[in-house]
Amino acid sequence: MKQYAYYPGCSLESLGKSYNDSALAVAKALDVELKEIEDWNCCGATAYFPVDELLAYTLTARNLAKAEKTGLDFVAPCSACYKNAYFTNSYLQKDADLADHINYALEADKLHVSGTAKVRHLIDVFINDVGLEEIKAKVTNPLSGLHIAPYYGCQILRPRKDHEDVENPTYFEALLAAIGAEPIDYASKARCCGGSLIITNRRAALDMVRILLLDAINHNADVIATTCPMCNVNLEVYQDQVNREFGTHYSIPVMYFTQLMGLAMGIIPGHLGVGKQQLGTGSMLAFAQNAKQETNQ
Amino acid sequence: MSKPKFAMYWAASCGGCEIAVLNIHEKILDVDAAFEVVFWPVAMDAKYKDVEAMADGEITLCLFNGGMRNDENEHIAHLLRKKSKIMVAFGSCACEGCIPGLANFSSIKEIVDTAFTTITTDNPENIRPQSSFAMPEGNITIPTLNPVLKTLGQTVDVDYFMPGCPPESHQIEAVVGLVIEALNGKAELPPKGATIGAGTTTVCDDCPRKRNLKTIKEFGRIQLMKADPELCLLEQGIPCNGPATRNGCNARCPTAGAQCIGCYGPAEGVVDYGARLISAFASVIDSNKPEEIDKILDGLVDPAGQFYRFNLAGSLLRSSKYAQKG
Amino acid sequence: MTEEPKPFEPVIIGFTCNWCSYRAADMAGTARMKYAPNIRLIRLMCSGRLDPTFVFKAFAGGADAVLISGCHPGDCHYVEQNYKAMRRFHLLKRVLVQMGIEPGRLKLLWASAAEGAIFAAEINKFTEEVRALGPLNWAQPGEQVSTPIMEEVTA
Amino acid sequence: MSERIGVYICHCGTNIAGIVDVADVSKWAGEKLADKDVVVARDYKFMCSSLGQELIQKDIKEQKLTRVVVAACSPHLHEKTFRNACKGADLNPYLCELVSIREQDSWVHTDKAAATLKAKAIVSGGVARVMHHEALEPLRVPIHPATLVVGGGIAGIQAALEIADAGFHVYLVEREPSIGGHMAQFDKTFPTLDCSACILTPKMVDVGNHPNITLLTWSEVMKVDGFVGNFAVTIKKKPRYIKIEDCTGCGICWEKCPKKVVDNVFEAGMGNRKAVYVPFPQAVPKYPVIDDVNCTYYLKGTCKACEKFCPTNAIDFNQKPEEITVEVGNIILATGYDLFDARRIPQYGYGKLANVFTSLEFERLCNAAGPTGGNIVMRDGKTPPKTVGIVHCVGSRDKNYNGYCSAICCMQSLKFAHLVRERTGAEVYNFYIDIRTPSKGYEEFYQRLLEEGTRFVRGKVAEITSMARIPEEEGKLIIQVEDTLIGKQRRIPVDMVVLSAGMQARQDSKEVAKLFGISCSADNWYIERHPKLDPVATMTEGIYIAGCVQGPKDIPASVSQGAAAAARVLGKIQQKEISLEPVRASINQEQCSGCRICNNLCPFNAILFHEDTMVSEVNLALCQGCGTCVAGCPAGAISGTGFSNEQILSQIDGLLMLNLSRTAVPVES
Repeated sequence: MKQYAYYPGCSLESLGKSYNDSALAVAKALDVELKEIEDWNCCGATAYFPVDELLAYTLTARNLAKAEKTGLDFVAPCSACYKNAYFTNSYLQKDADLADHINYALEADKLHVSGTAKVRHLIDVFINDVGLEEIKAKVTNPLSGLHIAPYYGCQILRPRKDHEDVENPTYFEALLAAIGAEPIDYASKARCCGGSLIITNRRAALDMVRILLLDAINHNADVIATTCPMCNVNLEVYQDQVNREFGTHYSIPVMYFTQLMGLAMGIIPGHLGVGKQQLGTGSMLAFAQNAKQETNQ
Repeated sequence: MSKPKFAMYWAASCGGCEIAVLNIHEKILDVDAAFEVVFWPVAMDAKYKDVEAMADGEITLCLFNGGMRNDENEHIAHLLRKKSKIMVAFGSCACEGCIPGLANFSSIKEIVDTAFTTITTDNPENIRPQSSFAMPEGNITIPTLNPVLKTLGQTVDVDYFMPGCPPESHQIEAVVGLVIEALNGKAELPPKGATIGAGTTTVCDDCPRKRNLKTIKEFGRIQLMKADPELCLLEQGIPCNGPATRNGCNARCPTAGAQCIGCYGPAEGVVDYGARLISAFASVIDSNKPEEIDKILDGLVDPAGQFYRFNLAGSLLRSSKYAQKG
Repeated sequence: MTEEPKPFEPVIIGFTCNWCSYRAADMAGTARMKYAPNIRLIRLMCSGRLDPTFVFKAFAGGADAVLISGCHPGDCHYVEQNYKAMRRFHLLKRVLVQMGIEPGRLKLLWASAAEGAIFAAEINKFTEEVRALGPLNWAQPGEQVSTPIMEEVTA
Repeated sequence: MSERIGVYICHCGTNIAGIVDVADVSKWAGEKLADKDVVVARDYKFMCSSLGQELIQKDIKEQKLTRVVVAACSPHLHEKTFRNACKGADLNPYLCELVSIREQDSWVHTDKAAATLKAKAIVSGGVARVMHHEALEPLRVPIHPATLVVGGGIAGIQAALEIADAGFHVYLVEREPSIGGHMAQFDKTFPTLDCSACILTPKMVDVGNHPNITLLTWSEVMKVDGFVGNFAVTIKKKPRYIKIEDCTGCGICWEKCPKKVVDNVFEAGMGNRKAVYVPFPQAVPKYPVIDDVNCTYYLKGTCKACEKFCPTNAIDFNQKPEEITVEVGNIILATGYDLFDARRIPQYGYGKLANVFTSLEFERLCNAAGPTGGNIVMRDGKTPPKTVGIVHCVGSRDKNYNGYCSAICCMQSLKFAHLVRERTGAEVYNFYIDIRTPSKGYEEFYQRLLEEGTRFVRGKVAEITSMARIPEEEGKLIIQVEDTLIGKQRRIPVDMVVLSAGMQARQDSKEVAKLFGISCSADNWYIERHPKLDPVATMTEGIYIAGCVQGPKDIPASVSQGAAAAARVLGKIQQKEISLEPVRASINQEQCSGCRICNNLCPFNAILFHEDTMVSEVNLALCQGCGTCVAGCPAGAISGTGFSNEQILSQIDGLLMLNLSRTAVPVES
């Protein structure tokens, strides 16, 4: 059984609960143990870094330090947390001075960080550690015929991590194909959803969301799959506001990739937080059921 | 008429050279016939004072083996030099330091500590030898260690060098034979300073093994791997010193399936034996990436030991006047 | 070596290749860049000509450090010979350590014909490093032998 | 025997004398180095001046000098000068050693005492070294008058013609069925806009008919043996399946051939050809080739339409590849470039968005002989575009792809812009980082374009997408770009996009370089001997480079390099033999034990192993004198002239004669 130091992050306790549920459920089914880092704290999100960089790094570093103790890889399901942890970690390794400052602060908590833990995103763990073949094997009702728009979002890719293909990643598509769905190819898959801009410049952010929805719909997506709670919220919760703002009539379900994996692997929708969403996941459920029946026949 | 006089002495050495001399079988009788043995501590009883009493150059042939570990060695070296016409640095120890020379890796303190305090030594009061000790009968002294072991050549003027650990008996035969011939005016002695009783090329010249282009991806220790009996050992990653080692032994070791360890020393005209091997081995390493190169080199467990097992005291670096000061 | 003339002025022998590093030195000269006078250069055609004997000879002759320099990997005037120099450097360093010579006394430097400034800066850096090491210590050969290797040997 | 050495210290005005006490140095050398056979030591204002040289020559004669050491500037400046001076006085030039106390000393140090001491050390190093110099003679190697030119593009064609016209034989090898290269694919050439084919075809015909040129198309070089003056090159002639002695090039076979194949080479995928084909009408030679990968006969075993209809029975399905070996004295590599693959930049949509074209595709589109007969239309083959966006620097000046500038894209893009406006009147946007028009007539062309009303947007295109956000964008390609001149993000809808893809080294350039024993830069372009002063020679004697193989360049530059390489080769041929620096390695056959360690240390394959005698030997003509084998030989059996162990070891001693750190210990031995 593979083990990881799991850092859910704040969003997954509130808005992204269904992400957390589905992540754990799927992990379990894939024989992956996500051991939650005990007494973890907020990573500073996107907001804190511009306010006080050093403190923000320290916040994240505290979680990393706890992960290091376990000797396991640090795994985050939220792209924002992942990005923060990833860069804090790599700066720690490169910048001795920063490391000293941070460790000075962490001493108060009897912690020390050296940047040795490997920082990973959940989807990376599923694809590269578990492997697509293994996932395929676990699929009981493939989502055949379901057109899914893989939405990477930006923070999982940008700024460039040393291992990512920023311009044209394809691993998400591969994952969706593995669970029997049909990933669509559309230009906006790695474009920003507006993130927290929704708070500071609502209309600009809504327009960004609109473009994503439009592009996905133009390519006849049945559902948009996300890897980040913030993207998920922006794309889903703000759809009606987009409609009001721009007089559009979009209504496309948005789900976490873990939920879709779960459905394909025949996990009870309830355990995946499916249905907690606002939009049309009913249809998704139905689809999953149909898929089930089809495969059962 | 009196026979020409023969002497053989061992300084810091193991005694193998003496055995090698005796190992020339019935030819030893020719030696006895041709020479009057005047001084040979291993084989016969004799006193230093007897030698001191001799006239300069009275000894015709002196085979001197062993390096200069202590002041006694040096004293006898100078003495025999004075008394001998032909002074031969006999065997690896005298020529280049050999195994005793490896002590030059360590300081005197380390050497003495190792000798008198390791678990194999029962020395509860941690007694150390004193160079001189007052007894009722008077002061008694023992030789004191030199800071570094020197070769014979670094200490006195040497006429000929005869490498090998020990020199091969057939080579000894040949050399002794030659000297006898020369004494009878039937042959010419080689120029002073020459290396005798050995070839001028390297062991590879006599080695029967097949050889191809050399690229080494991994070094291994021969005891840990199964070597191809036909193929050049070095090509198989076994650090064989043959390519740099003077021939004359008929490539005994590689022929028998063991790598050459270099007891015959450098080939004719080579300045530093180890340097040749360092350069050669490194040159054929099959990698251009520093990390990988280091990984491959880790296979050479003890490089200095590998390249200087016999040659340390005589090596260019250790011959440095600074190193000699010790 | 008890009392050294103070401050200790190390002597460094530098081996350069004809095409890159020697020209880098020339360029440093033409551009009047200043560096420590402790280094004395020898021109080889290629760093691949570097025979470990030269390095031993330099140390034996009283040099406190040796610099080996050549074209950057991939830029060798003779296609790939600087890689051979690199391989020899790595092995040589190990042997020197066992011989009681600190690794800091042997330096490998890649410098292109255009890198006069880098060459000068590196020489200054190296000179200071060697000055800090002090004169080559022959008193206790073996004392600097790095323990892992010794363990291996005595194991 | 003892030598008589003269030591000469140059003041170089104040360049040296300003820091180094030259008088003291020469005095010191005269006294302290007397026991090292120095018989005369002088200092002089300018040693390199004729007076300075005469000074040395006078001493050589009167003082019977056998060795000379000059302490002055870098050997790279005046080694030849002083060697010739010695030669002038009948002293072998290689018995003179120039040591640098300027670049290596006076110019880089400020402490006069230290600099003077170092100068002494350098001088004593030179003296110790020169003792071991040997009198050397340059190596003389005969030159075979024939030349091999690899690559039948414009650079190769030019080189071949220059040499052939001078009356020497040329083998021109081209891997495609016809010569012509990229230039044959172009429509117009900038800045003059004259028709590419019109100026190229005559040259191609000349090559085809030239009595001194053996044209080997559809062929590739397999092996190169030998060395400058005497190369033996093995060439593989791929089977054409056409008996060229019978073929008239009438063209019936490709008319009759039923099998259509997309032409990815010449038409850049824009058009079709048959399975038996000539790449283009003006092809030289005129003989077609049967493409055995697509030919129905080779796929199914039936058809043979071409054979049936061929009036001269020139078809031969059983032809086999053939290997020939030619002897040449020199080789010119003009293997050209590959176009950057625009698919590598997904956000530009090439391959996904139909109306995104590469520059080469667009060339074919404009070409009167091309698939559309020169009509600039969109992929549908009929609609002319109303707006066209031309993107510069695609894959060039971009650290994600190629950092370098491809040199031709700016002018090419301007040319495209002009052609579009001329033929369709469409609106044209040029998206550029910088406009670079350095050559003759280029800037004028740029001005002309500005006046023609082409639009220029300064900024690197972020993305090309079909995703409309507003009704005006529907059905268009939208170019997302930051206009850095007005500091705004812009979305510009166009009908057609042309990507000015940059140049790249041939994908097999590394292997080819190995084949010929030359070296590649980090970008895989071939490295010239000197970037400024020797641009067409390589480090390997007798091998030259011309055209884009050396780096991106336009047609005029390629042509001049072709001509330049030819001139270099002709110079060599005229000499009939060349003299090589005698700095070489040699193996003492007596001492070599045949351990074979040196065998693969030589990148020039100069060391051969004699299986019979079990010893290795150096081929002096192949040896470049790097000395790596000398240092590598475990038996010390290899020696290197000019840089022998004795020379270097004694130089080390000399340099250490004055030892700063151990004044306590006298180091003179």
